[in-house]
Amino acid sequence: MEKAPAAPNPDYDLLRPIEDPGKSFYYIVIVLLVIILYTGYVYIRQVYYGLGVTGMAQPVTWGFYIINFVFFIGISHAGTLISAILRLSKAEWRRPITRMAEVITAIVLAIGGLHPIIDLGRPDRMTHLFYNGRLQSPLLWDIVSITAYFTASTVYLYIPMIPDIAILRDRGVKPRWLYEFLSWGWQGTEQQHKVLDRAMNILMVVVIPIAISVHTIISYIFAMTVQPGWHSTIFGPYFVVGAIFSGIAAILVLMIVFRKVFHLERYLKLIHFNYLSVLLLVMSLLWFYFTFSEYLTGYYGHEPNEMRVFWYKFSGAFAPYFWTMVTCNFLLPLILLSNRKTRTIPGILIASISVIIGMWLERLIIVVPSLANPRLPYPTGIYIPSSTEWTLFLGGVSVFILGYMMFARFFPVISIWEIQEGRQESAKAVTERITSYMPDPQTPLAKG
Amino acid sequence: MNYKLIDRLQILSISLIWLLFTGIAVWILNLIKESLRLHDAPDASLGISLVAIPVFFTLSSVLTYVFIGLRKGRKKDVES
Amino acid sequence: MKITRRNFLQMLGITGVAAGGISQVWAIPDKWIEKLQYGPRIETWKMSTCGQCPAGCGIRVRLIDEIPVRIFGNPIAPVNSGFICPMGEAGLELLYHPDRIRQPMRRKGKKGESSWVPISWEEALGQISQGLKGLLKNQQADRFGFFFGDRNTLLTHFAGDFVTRMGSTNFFPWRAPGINELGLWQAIGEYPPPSFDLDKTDYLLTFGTNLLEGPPSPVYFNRLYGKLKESRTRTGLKMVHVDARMSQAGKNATEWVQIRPGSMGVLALGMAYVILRDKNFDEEFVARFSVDFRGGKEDFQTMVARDYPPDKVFAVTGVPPGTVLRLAREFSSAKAPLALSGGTSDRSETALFTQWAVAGLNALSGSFSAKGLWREPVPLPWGPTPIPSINTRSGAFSLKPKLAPDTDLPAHWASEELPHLRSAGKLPDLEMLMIAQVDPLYLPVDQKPWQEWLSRIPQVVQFATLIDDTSPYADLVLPATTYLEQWDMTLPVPNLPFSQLGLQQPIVPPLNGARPIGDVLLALATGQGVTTLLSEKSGKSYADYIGERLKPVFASGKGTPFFEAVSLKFLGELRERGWQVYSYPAFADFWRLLQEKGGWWDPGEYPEAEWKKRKKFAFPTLARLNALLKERALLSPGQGTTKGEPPSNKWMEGPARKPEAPDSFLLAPFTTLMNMTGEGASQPLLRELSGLIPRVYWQTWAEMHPKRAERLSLKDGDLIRVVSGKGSVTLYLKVVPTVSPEILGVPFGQGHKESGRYAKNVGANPVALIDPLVDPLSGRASWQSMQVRVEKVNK
Amino acid sequence: MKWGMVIDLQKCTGCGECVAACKLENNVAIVEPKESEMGRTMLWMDMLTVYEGEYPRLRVRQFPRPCMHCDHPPCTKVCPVRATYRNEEGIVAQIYPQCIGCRYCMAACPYTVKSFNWYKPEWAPGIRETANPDVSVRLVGVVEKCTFCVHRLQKAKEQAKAEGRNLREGDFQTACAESCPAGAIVFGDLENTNHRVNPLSRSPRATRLLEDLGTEPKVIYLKEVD
Repeated sequence: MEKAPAAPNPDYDLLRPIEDPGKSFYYIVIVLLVIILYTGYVYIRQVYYGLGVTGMAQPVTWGFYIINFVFFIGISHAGTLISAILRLSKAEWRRPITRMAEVITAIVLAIGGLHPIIDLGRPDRMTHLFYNGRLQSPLLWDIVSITAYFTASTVYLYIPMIPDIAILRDRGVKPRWLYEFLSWGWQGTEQQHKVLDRAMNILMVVVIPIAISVHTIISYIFAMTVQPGWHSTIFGPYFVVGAIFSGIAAILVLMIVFRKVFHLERYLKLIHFNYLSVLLLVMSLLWFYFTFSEYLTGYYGHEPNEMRVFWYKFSGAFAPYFWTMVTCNFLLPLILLSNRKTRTIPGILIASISVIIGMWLERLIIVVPSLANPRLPYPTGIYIPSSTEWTLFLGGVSVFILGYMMFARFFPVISIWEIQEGRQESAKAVTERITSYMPDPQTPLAKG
Repeated sequence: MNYKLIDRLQILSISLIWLLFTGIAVWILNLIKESLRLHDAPDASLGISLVAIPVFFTLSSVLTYVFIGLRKGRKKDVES
Repeated sequence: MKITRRNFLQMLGITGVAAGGISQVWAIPDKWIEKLQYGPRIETWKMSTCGQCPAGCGIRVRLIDEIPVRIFGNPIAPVNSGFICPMGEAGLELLYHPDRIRQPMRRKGKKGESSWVPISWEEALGQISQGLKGLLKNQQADRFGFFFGDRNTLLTHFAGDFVTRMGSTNFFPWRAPGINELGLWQAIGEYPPPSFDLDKTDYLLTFGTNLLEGPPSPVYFNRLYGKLKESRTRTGLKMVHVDARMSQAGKNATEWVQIRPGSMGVLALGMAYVILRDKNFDEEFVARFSVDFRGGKEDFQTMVARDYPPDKVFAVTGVPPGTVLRLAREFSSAKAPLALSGGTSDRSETALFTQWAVAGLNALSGSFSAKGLWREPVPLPWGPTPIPSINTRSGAFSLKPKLAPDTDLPAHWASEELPHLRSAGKLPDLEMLMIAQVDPLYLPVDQKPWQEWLSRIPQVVQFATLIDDTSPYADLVLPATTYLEQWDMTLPVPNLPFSQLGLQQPIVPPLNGARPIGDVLLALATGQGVTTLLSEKSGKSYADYIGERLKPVFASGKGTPFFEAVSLKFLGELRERGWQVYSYPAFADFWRLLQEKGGWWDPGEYPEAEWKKRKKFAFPTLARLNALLKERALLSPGQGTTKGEPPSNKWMEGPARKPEAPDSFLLAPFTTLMNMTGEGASQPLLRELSGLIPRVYWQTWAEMHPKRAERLSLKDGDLIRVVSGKGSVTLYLKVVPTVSPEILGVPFGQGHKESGRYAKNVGANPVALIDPLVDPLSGRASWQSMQVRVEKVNK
Repeated sequence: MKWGMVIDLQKCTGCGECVAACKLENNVAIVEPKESEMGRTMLWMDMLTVYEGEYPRLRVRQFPRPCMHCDHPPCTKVCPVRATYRNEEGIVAQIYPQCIGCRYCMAACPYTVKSFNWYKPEWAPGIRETANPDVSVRLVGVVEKCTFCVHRLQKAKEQAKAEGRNLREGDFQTACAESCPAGAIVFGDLENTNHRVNPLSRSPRATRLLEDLGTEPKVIYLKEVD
C-alpha cells in the first residue's frame, strides 16, 4: 500500500485509546502503582530480614515464588508460540489476535523471570552466577533459555509492529520522537515489506522451538532431581501442554476484557472466540491425558515414596486443591466448551478463568507435596504462605496489568496493517490457495 | 525534531543489542571454561552453549537484517 | 512476622530485666570481648568434673586465651571415659547464661512476687549472720534449717556439717532415691544398699528403672548398654523393661512389657507366685539368709499364694497371665537374673512396696547367689560420714553415723514432705531456711503447702545461679557459682564397679559477683565464731576442706589419680602387688595430679556381697507391710488403713487405676536425658533438644497410643488440653505406639515460671496436674496415678 | 583417602549425644520457638525413629542421620554457583560465602539433610562470643549442613605436618563419633585398611540409606539384628 489514504481509515479508531486514553486509565494506573510500590517495600523487607518472613521451612523449602515462576512462564506461552503457529499455518483469523498474544508473552516473561531472584536467600550475590555459575545446573539452563525466549519474543513482537508505529508517527501522535525512533524509517515500500516478511518468516520458525524448550527446561528443574513425584520423563511435554493451556486461557480473558473496554466487537468476533475456545478445549483434553498418564504410572508402579506423595495429593492434605484443579482444568472447561449453548462469551470467560486458577493450583500441587513428603521417616512438612508471599503474588499480577495497560496506551493492541493487509490481500491469497488444493480441471483423467 | 540524533540512537541501539548477545556468548563460554577447570559435567554445558549461542546470534542478525533492509528500502525522495 | 520477631526480642529483654533485677542483661565480662577478638588464641585444656547431674563425669574444657569455649569428656575418667551426655555438653550455656544473677538480691514486695532490689554481698551476709546470731543467742538453733539439693558431692557433707556446727539438726537433703534403695532398706536395713554389676547378669528385668535417661550415670550406662546390646546377640542376654511407657530403656531392651502405672510390685509378686508354684526358687539362699519366707501364718509364701495368682495380677497390672508365666519362668531359670526397681516405680504410691517385692523376687530367683552380681557398697578411705536421717516416730531430722533399721529413714526420702511434717507439728517453726541446688517449687511436690510453709518462714535464703520458681518465696537470693567456677568433689556413683572421686576445680574465676556456696558458708560460720568447719588452722577456703578430706585418701595409699585406660583386671593385679601407677610422695604431688588428671579412682576396692555377714533378708509380708504403714503414718497424712479395718493389701495395689471414660487417661510423667531434673531447661541447647526423639522442639508434648488417638479423632501435632481435678495444661499431641493405651506420657522438666529466658513460660509442667499423693511407706511424693481428661484445642 | 562413617545401630542407644555435640561443635544456630514450630530447627545431625510392628512385637528403630556425603551427590549437581561440591577426599563441602540461597540443593537432597538460615542466626550475649572458634558462624540466607567436621581435618593435617608424619586414625574424628557414649559411630578412611571403618563397612550387616538411588552414601549403617 502507498501512504495512509486521505479518507479516514475505519481501522484508525483502533488508535483511539492511544490518542486519548481517558481519565479512568490514569486512576487505574495510580492504584496499580500504589500496590506495586507496597510490594516493593515488602520485598525490601524480605531482603532485610531474610526469607524467614515467608512461610517456607524445612522440608518445604520452595513455595509461592517457584510456583508463580512456573505459572507466569507458563502463561507466557500464550503469545509467541500460538501466534507463531497460527502465522505458520496461515490461519487468517489470527490477524486481530496475534499481537495481544505476543504482548502477554513479553510482559509475563519479564515478571516470571524475576521470581527466581525473589526466591533467593541472598539476592546480593546474584553476580556469582556470572563469574562462577555452573551450566550443569538446570537453573542455569533456565536462565539461558528464558533470556533467549524473552529476547526472541520481544523481537517477534516488535518487528510486526513497525508499520503500525509508522502509522502513529505519520499521524503525529505524541511522543513523536518515540515513534520516530521505533519506526526505523518505515515507509511501506515494496522492498521494506519484503524485508519484513522474510524476517518474520525466519522468526516464527525460530521462536517455536525456543518457546517449547523454555517450559521443558523449567520442568527439568524438578524432573532432574530424584524426588518422588518430580523424577518423571513426561514432565517436559506435560509442562509445555500446561503452559499453552494456561496461555490460551489468558489470551481469551484479555480478548474479552479488551473487547468490552475498547468496544472491539468489530474486530474480535464470536468466530475468534469460538476457534480459540475449541483450541482451549483440545488443550484441556490433552492436559487431562498427560495428568492421567503421569499419575497412573506413579500409582501402578506403587513405589512407596511415590505413593506417599500420591495419596497426599489424592486423599491427604492436598486433596482439596487437587480435586479443585481437576475440576477447573478439565470438568468445567469440558462442560462449558463442548456444548454450543454454553460456548458463549460469558461461558468462555468462566472457563478460561477457571483454567487459569486450575493451572496455578497445578503448579502448587507439583511443587509442594513432593517436598512435604521426604523419603526418610520425617514428619510431613507443612507450608502456609505468609502475607509477604501473597503480597508479592498480587504485586506480580498488578505489574502485568500495568504493563499491558502501558502497552495499550502507546501501541495498538490489534495490528492495523495486518488487518488492512488481510482486507486487501488475504481474500485473494486464500482463494488462490484453495484453488491450488483443488484438482486441475485441464488435464483429463487418463482412461483406464 | 532532530532526525540526526534519532538516527544515531537507532544505530546505537542495534549495536547495543549486538553487545548484549556477544556478552551472553562470552559468558557461556566462560562458564564452560569454569566447568572444564573444575571438571564437573562440561558436557551439559557444551550442549547448552551449542543451542543457545547460535539462537542469540540468529536473533541479533535478523534484527540487523531488518534494520538495514528498512534503511535500504527507503524511498529516495524522502527528506530527513 | 516482623512484629512477632520484635516482640520476641523485647520479651527476652524484659525477662532479662526481671531476672537480673537490673536493667542491663548479663553477659561475659567486658574485658573478655577484646581478648576474644585480639587474643593470641592460645589453646589450653583443663580437667574437671561435670556438675549437671550427680553422675560425676570427668570433663575436659577447652580454653582459648583462658576463656572456655567447649566442654569435652575427660578420656581418662573411668566413669565416662571421654564421653558425655547432652547436659554435659551444654555446661557452658549455664556458665554464660545471660540471666545469671550478678548480685545478692532482696525481694521487694511480699512472698511470691518476683521483683528484686540488688544489694551488696556485705549487706546480704551481714543480714544472714544477724539472723543466725539471734537464733544462737536465744538457744533457738533448731529454728535454723537447710534444704539442700544433694548433687552427690562433698558439698553436701560440708553443708550438713555447717548445720550441725550451727547447733541445728535440720539438714534436709533432697535427691531421688537410688535404684533398689527403698526395697533393700526394708529387706536388709542397709543404706546405702549393695550395688549390682550389670556386666554379670544374663537376664535383666527393669521395673521402671531407666538407666539410660537419668541418674545414677546415663553416660556410663549408655556406654554399657551399647556393649551389652552388641554382645547380647552372642550371649543371649535378655533385657526386659517393665513400664507403662517404653522409654529409651524399653527401646534398647529385648522386650518391653506394658503395665499399669504403680502396679509393678504386684507383677513382681505375681512372678513370685509362679516361681513358688514351680518350686524353682533359690532354696539355699531362702533357707540360709532370709526370714518370713515360710512358717508363721502370715509369711511371704502364703501371702503370694493367696493374693497374687496370675489372673488377679492380670486384673491389677493388665499384664496377661501368659506373659507373667513366661517372664517368671525365664527369670527364675536364668543363671544370673537381675531385677531392678526405681525410676518411674519410685514415683508412685506403691514405691516402697514395689521395690521390696522386686527385692523379694531377686532373692527368690537366686539373684543374690549369682557370682559377682551383687557387691558391697564401697567405703571411702576417709571413714564413715554422718548420714542425714529422719526418725519416723518423732519426725526429727538428724545426722547419724548409722541409721537405725526400724525407726530411721534416709532423710532425702521424706524431704519432700517437710510442710506436712511441720503441720503435723513434728518440725519446729523455722526462723531461717537456706535453700541451695534445688528448686522445690518446681519439683513434683505438694506445691500449696510448700508455698505456705516458705511464706511463713521469716528468713528464706536461697543460693541460686538463676532466679528460679522457688526464688519468689525467698527473701534473699545469693548468686551462686556454677560447677565450672568452684571447687568441689563428686563422690562415688553407686552401682559402678569402682569408686571414683571427681575433682571439680574452677575453670574460670567466679563470674560477675557469684560466689561458691562452700566459701559463703565458711564465711558465715566464721562470722558466728565457728571455725571448726576446717580442722586445720591454715585452712581458708572450701578448697582446703576438700584437701583435708583427701588427705586420708592419700594416706591410705589406695587407688590412684585417673590415668590412661588399662583393663581393670590388670590394674587390680598392679594393686595387689602394691604398685602405684603414679608416684606421689607428698600430698602436694597427689593434689597436683588430681588437678591435672581430674580425679581419683580405685578399681580394686569392690568386694562381692557377703550374705553371711549381713542381717537376714526379710521378705515382704502382709503383717510387716501393715506394721510399716502404721509406723510411717507420719509421712503420709490421711492415708493408709483406717482404724478397725482388718489389715489388707488392697492399698498396696494402689487405687483402681483403669481410666474410665474414653477420653480419660492415667498421667505418666517421665524425664528425658536432655533435661533430667528440670535444670536443663535453662540452657537453650537442651531446651531445643528436649523433644529430639518426638521431634517437638521447645514445646512440651503428650504421648498417646494410636488406638486412643483414633478413637478421640486426634492426630499427631494437634494441640490438646489435659485437664485434671488439680489444673490443666495445653500440650502438643504426639501419637506414638510406645505408650500403653491407658496412659498419657508427659515429659517433666519444662514449663518453668522462672529459671531464665529460655525456660520461662516455655512448655508446660505436668506437676500442675498432679494431686499430692504420697507413698505411705516411704513418704515419697507420687506422680504416677492422676486421672486426666483430654480435649482438643483449636490452634 | 575417602572419609566415611559407620553407625552401628546394634550399639546405638539413641541417646542423642551426637546431636548435641554436633550443634555445639559447629555453632549450629538455635532458632526461636516460633521458628522451630514452623519446622526451621537446624540439626546437622538428626535422630530419626521408625516404629515396626505393634505391641507386644513393637520394635523401635532409632538412627542418627548426618549428611551422607554421597559419592554421587544429587545436591552438588544442581547447585548453580558451586556453593556445594564434593572434594577430592570425598567430603561434600559447603562454601557459605558462595551460596546464593536458591535452596535447590535442599530440594534435590533425597535425605533432606540440609538446613537453611531463614533469619540471621541469633545467640544470647556471651554464648555467641564463646562459640567454637574453629567454625565460622553462618550468615542469613545460606544453606548449611554436616561437613564431617572438616575443620578438624584441617587442624589434624597441620598437626601431622608439624610433627612430620602421616595422618593417624585417631587424629581426625568427627564430633559425633568422638562423643558417642555407646561407641556406635566410627569414623575414618574407608579406603585405608588399617582404619576400623574399612572392615566394618564390609560387614554383612552393612547397609546404606536409599541405596537404590545410586547416590553411594559414605555413611554406612550396621543393621540392628534383634
